Amino acid sequence: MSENIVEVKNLKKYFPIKSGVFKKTTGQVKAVDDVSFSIKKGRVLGVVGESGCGKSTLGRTMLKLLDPTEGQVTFAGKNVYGMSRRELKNLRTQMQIIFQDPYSSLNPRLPVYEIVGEAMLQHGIVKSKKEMMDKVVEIIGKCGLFPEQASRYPHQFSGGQRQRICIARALAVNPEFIVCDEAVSALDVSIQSQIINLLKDAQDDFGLTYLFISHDLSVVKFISDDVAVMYIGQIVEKGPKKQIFNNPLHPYTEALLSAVPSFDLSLKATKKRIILKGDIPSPAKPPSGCRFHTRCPYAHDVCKTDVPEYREVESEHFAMCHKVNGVF
Amino acid sequence: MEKLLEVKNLKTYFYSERGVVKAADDVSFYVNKGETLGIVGESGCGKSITSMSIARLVETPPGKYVGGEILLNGEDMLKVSDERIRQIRGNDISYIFQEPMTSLNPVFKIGRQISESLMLHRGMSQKEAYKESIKMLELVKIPNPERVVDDYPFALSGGMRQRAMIAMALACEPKLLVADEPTTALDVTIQAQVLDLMNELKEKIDASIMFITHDLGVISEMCDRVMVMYAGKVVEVATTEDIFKNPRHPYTIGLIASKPDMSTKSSRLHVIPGNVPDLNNLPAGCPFSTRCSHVMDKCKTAFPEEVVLDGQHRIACYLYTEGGSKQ
Amino acid sequence: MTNSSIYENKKTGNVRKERSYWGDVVHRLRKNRMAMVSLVVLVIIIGLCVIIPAVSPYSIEGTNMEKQYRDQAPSSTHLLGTDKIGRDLFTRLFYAGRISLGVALAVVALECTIGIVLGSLAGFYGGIIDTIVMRVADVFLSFPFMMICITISSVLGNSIPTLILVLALLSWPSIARIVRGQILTLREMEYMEACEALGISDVKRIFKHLLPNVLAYVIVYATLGMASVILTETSLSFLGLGVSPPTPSWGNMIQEARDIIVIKSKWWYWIPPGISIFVSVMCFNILGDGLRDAIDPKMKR
Amino acid sequence: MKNYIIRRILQMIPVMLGILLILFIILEMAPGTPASNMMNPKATPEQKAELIEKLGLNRPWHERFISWIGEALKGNLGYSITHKKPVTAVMKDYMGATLLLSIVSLAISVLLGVPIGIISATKQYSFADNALTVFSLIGISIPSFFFGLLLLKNFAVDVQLFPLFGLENPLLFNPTFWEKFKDISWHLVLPSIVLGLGSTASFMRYTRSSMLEVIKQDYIRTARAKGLKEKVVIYRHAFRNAAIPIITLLGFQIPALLSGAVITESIFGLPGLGKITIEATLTRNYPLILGINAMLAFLTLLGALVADILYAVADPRIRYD
Repeated sequence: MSENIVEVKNLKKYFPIKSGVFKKTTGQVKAVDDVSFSIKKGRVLGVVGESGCGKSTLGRTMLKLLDPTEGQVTFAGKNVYGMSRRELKNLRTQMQIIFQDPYSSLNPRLPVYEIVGEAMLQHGIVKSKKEMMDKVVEIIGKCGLFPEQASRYPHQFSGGQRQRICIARALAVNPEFIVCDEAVSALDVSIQSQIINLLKDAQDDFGLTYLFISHDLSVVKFISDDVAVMYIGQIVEKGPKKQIFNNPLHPYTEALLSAVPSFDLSLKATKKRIILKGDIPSPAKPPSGCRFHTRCPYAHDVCKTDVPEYREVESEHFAMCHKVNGVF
Repeated sequence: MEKLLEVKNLKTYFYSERGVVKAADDVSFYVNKGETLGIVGESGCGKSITSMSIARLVETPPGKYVGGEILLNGEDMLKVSDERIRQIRGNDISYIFQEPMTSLNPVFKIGRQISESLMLHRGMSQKEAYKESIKMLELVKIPNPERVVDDYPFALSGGMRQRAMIAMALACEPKLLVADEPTTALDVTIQAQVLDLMNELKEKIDASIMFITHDLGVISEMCDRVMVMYAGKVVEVATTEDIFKNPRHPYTIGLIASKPDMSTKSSRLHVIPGNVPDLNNLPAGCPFSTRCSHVMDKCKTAFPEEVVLDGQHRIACYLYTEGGSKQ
Repeated sequence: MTNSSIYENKKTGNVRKERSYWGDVVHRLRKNRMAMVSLVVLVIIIGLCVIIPAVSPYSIEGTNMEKQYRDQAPSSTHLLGTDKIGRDLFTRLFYAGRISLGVALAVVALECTIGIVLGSLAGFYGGIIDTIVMRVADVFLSFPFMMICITISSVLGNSIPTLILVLALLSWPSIARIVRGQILTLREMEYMEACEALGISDVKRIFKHLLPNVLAYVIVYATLGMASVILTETSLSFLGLGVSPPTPSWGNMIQEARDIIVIKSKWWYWIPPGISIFVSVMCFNILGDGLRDAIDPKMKR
Repeated sequence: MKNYIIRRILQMIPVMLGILLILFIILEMAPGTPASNMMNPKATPEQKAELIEKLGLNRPWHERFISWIGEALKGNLGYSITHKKPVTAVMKDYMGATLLLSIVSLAISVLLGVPIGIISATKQYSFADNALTVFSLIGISIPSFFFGLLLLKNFAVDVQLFPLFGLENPLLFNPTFWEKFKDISWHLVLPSIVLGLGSTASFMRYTRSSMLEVIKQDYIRTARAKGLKEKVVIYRHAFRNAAIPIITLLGFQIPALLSGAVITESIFGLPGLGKITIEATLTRNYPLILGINAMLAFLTLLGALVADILYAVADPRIRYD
C-alpha cells in the first residue's frame, strides 16, 4: 500500500499569450507552476480548487495529453515524458481519464461497443471482434448498462448513462490509474451519487488509483483519501483528508472550507464563515510573493515579496504559507 | 403574515412535435412579504419554468399558460394586459439569472444596462439614471463603481457581473426578486461573497425572494421555506428546518441522502435508482413512482392529493394520505 | 463489482428505437416536406436528362436546314419547337441539362477533394502549414470571380475540362475553411482527447473520428455548392465564356434571347432552360438547407 | 484596436501580391508572346523589335512582374494600345457605371434585406415569415441573367416602361443636371433590381438566422425581464448584436456584386468594367485585363478590411483587445 504509483516533480505547464501586431508571445499563463506530489497505489488523491487554478491542466499534463513546459512525471518508476512511442502506447493502457462533460466526451457517430471496444482492439487486449463484443458487454454490465445497450448510440442515453459509458471506456484497457476530471460535476444530485458509488466500486474491484479533480469539496471529501488544494497554478496545501478538513493549515483552505454551503443544521450554528475579499487573480498575472496575499485575511508585508516554502508541517501534511511556517 | 405572491394551480405546458411537455403541472405556492422561498429540484423539474412564468417570461409559443392564477398583491399576472405586465417586470418583479457571462448584453456598458430600467420605470433622465447606477453598483459592493459603470460586461469577472446583475435587478426596488440559480456558475469563494451580499441586502431592501437552485446547501443558507419539485410537480413544501430535519416525501428523503455533505460519514452514498425522467414520456400517476422504493399500485394511476401536516408541511404522496402507511 | 450498480440503472425509462447517427439525420430529413419534394424534383430532372436525349429520335447537334424544320413553334412533333438551324429544342434542353448538371457535379467533386485535403492538413497540423494554406485560400477568395473566369477562359480557351478546373480552383477555399474550422472545433472535443488518452492511432483518429464528423458539413456544403456552381456555369456560358456551342448548356441556350424578336415572341427558345436552371438551383438550395437542419437540429427550434 | 487594424493591413499585402502573381502567371500562359498579342499584326519586324524593347517585353517575366508592381505603386498600370490611353484612364471612363450600379444595388439590398430579415425572424414560422423565406429562396436561386431578360421582356419590350439599353439617352441634347440625373436613374432601375435581388436575399437570410440566434440568448431574456417594450428588445438589444455578423457579410458581398455587375452590364448594355473586360479579352488587351483584375482584387480586399474594421467597432470585445 505504501508504494508510490505516480510521482510528479516540479511540473510546470505554461501557455503562451500572444498579442500585438505580429502576435508575438508577450506573456505566459502559468496554469501549472512548479507542482510536486506523489500518489500511493490504491489511494484517491482529491484535487480541489476554483476555476483557473490549473487543476484540469494538471491532470491532462500528467497523462501527456498536453506537453509539459518543465518537470517530470514518473508512473510506476518510468519517466512519462522520456518514453519511446511504443512505451507511450503501452502507458495509454495504464493511465486513463474520465471527463466532465458526458455530452462532448462521446463520439456521436459511433455505437457504444465501438466506443468502449475500440481501444481493446487497438492494444490487442482482445483478438477478434467477437471477443471484443463479449468483453464490452461484460464491462458495460459492470458499469450498470444492459447488453442490448451496447449497440445503441450516445444520443440515446441520459447524462448519467453517458458517464457510465465513459467509465466503461476507461476501464476497458485495464488501467491502474485514472484521472477523474470533474467526472460528476455536470450531473444531477441523484445521478451524481450513483456515479460516485460506481467509481468507488470500480476502485475496490480493480485496485485503481484515482486523481479526483473537482471543485466540489463535499464530493472530494467523500471520495478521497488525500486532498491537494490548488490556487493559481500551485498546490498550497496537501495532506490526508482528515487533516485537511479538520485542521486546515493554509488560510485559503480554511476559507474554502468555510465557504461551502452545508445543509447540516447542527453545523450551521457553530460555523463561522470567512468571506474572502476580491476576485481570483488571473493566472496570466499571478500576484508576487505568496499568490494568495491579495485575498488573505492574515497577509503581512513579507507575503507580498517572498514566496513561502512548501513544507511538510506535520507528517504527510504539506502547506505553503508564511504564517504556518512561523515567519510571522 | 401577508402573502405577496400566490400561485394557484399554475400549468405551463410546452407543445412540440414530440408531444406536450408539462413543465409546470398544477403548481401552487405562495410567498409571504419579506420571506425567502427556495425552490429546489433537479434538471427538468420545472423550477425555472415556474419562476419564469411569474412575470410571464416563458416564450409563447412553444410555451403556453394552460391554466391557473398568479396573484401578485391580488392582481393576476396571467390576465393583465401586455402593457401592464411590462410595467410590472423590472419594477415589481425582477430577475437574476444563472449565467452572469451571457445574461448581460455584451455590446452595452454596465451603466447603460442599469439605467435602462431606471429611465423606464422611474422616469429618470439619462443623467440621473447614470448617477443612480453608480449608487447601485456601490450598494452591491463593486469596487470603483465610477469606473465600472463605463465598462463593458466582458471586462468584469463572473462574480462582478453577477453583482452587476443584482444591482440591475434591485434598481427599481422590486417587491419580488426571483433569483434563478444565481450562484451556480460561480466559484465557491465567490459564491460565498454573493450569498453574503444577498443576505445583507435582504435586510436593507423590502423585497420577498424566490430562490431557485439545485444546491441543497445554498437552500439551507438562504431560505425560510423550501418547495421541492419533481418532473413538473410540487412534491413537498415546508420550512427549511423541517425539510432537512424531517423530510417526508420519498424523493426529498432520497435527494438529501444522496448528496454528500461536508458532514457525511458513511462510506457509500444513498442512491435513488433510475434516471431523471424524460418529460416527454412521463409515467401515469406520480412521476416519481418509477424510482420510488415505497411504490404502491395507486401511485401508478393518479397523482396524490396534497396533505398538510403540522400546520404547514405540505406533501403530495400516498404514504401520507388516508390508508397510507405513514398517515 | 457489486450488484447494486446494476440495480441502480435497471429502470432505463423509455427504450428508443436504435438509430445510428446517419439514420437519425435521414429520419429528420424525411420529415422536412420541402426538402423531400426538392429531392424528388431533382431525381426527376436528372432522370429526364439521362433518358430523353437517349431515346429522342432527334440528334443533338445535327442540323436540319430545310425550311419546314427550322425555327418552328412548339408542336406535337417538336414539343418545344426547333431552333434556327432545325435542332429539336426539347431534346437539346435535356442534353444541356446533362452538361450543366454534369459540370456542376464535377466541379463540386473536385473542389471538395481539394478543400477537404487542404482544410484537413491545415486543421490537423496547424502551425506553419495552417498559415500557408489559409493565406493561399485568402488569395483565391479575393479574386474578382467573374472577371478571373472571363480572363482565364479567354487565355486558355473555353473547353469543358478547363471550365471545370477553373471553377473548382476558385471555389475550394470555402470548403477548406469549413473543414478546417470543423476540425479545430472537433479537436477540442473531449472524445478526441479520450482517443489520445486511449492510444488510438493517428490514422484511426483521422478517418474514424474526425472525417466522418466533418463529412456531414461537407455534404451540406456540396449540396449548396451544386446550386452555386450551376448558377456560375450557366452565367459564364450565357456570356459566351463557359460551355460553347454547338455543345448546349442551359446557359448558352438562353443566349438566343439576346435577339429582340426571340425575347418578344419566341418564349420556347429561352424560357425552358431558364426555368430549368431556376428549378434545379432552388431544389439544391432547399435540399441543402434541409440537410443542414437535419444534421444540426440545434439550429432549428 | 490599433494593433488589430495594423495587423489586418499587413495581412493584406501578401494576399494582394499572391493575387497579382497568379494573374501574371495566367497571362503568361496565354498563347503567343506578350508582344504579338498586343500589337498590330501588320507591323514590320523592326517596329516589333522596337516596341518589344520599349515595353521591356524581352525581359524574363519575374522582372516584368516586379517592375509592374513598382509602376503600379506609382499609379501607373500600363498602357492600353486599343484605347490609346493609359490603363488607368480607360478604367476611369468605365468604372463609373460599375461602381454606381454596385453601390445602388448594395444600398437597396441592405436597406431592404436587413429589415425584412428582422421581421422574418421575429415572426418565425408565421405566414409572413414563410412567404419571405420563399421569396429569399427564389432570390438566391434565380439566375440573374434570366431574371434580367424576364424584366427586359416585360418592362422594356412588351410594355415599354424602361429603356432597353445603356446608361444614358444619347438623344438628350445638352441636358441640365436634373434631367441627366433623372435619365440615369431611369436607366438604372432594372439593372439595380437584377443585381440587387440576389444580395437582398442573402442579407435577408443572413439577418434572419443571425437574429434567430441572438433572440435565444440569455441577455434578451434579461432585457424582457426589465420590462422593456418588445420593439426596444428587438431593435436595440437584439439587433445591435445580430448586426455584428451581418457586417462580415457586407465584406463578402463586394466581390459577389462586382461579379454580378459583369453579367448585368452585359444584359443591359451598360458601359462598365464588365463590358470593357469582355472586350479586352477579345482583343487580348493584357495590360488592361491585368489592370482591371488588380483593381477589383484591391477593392475586394479593401471591402473586407473595412468590414473587419466595422466589425471591431461594433464589437467591444475586439475594440478593446
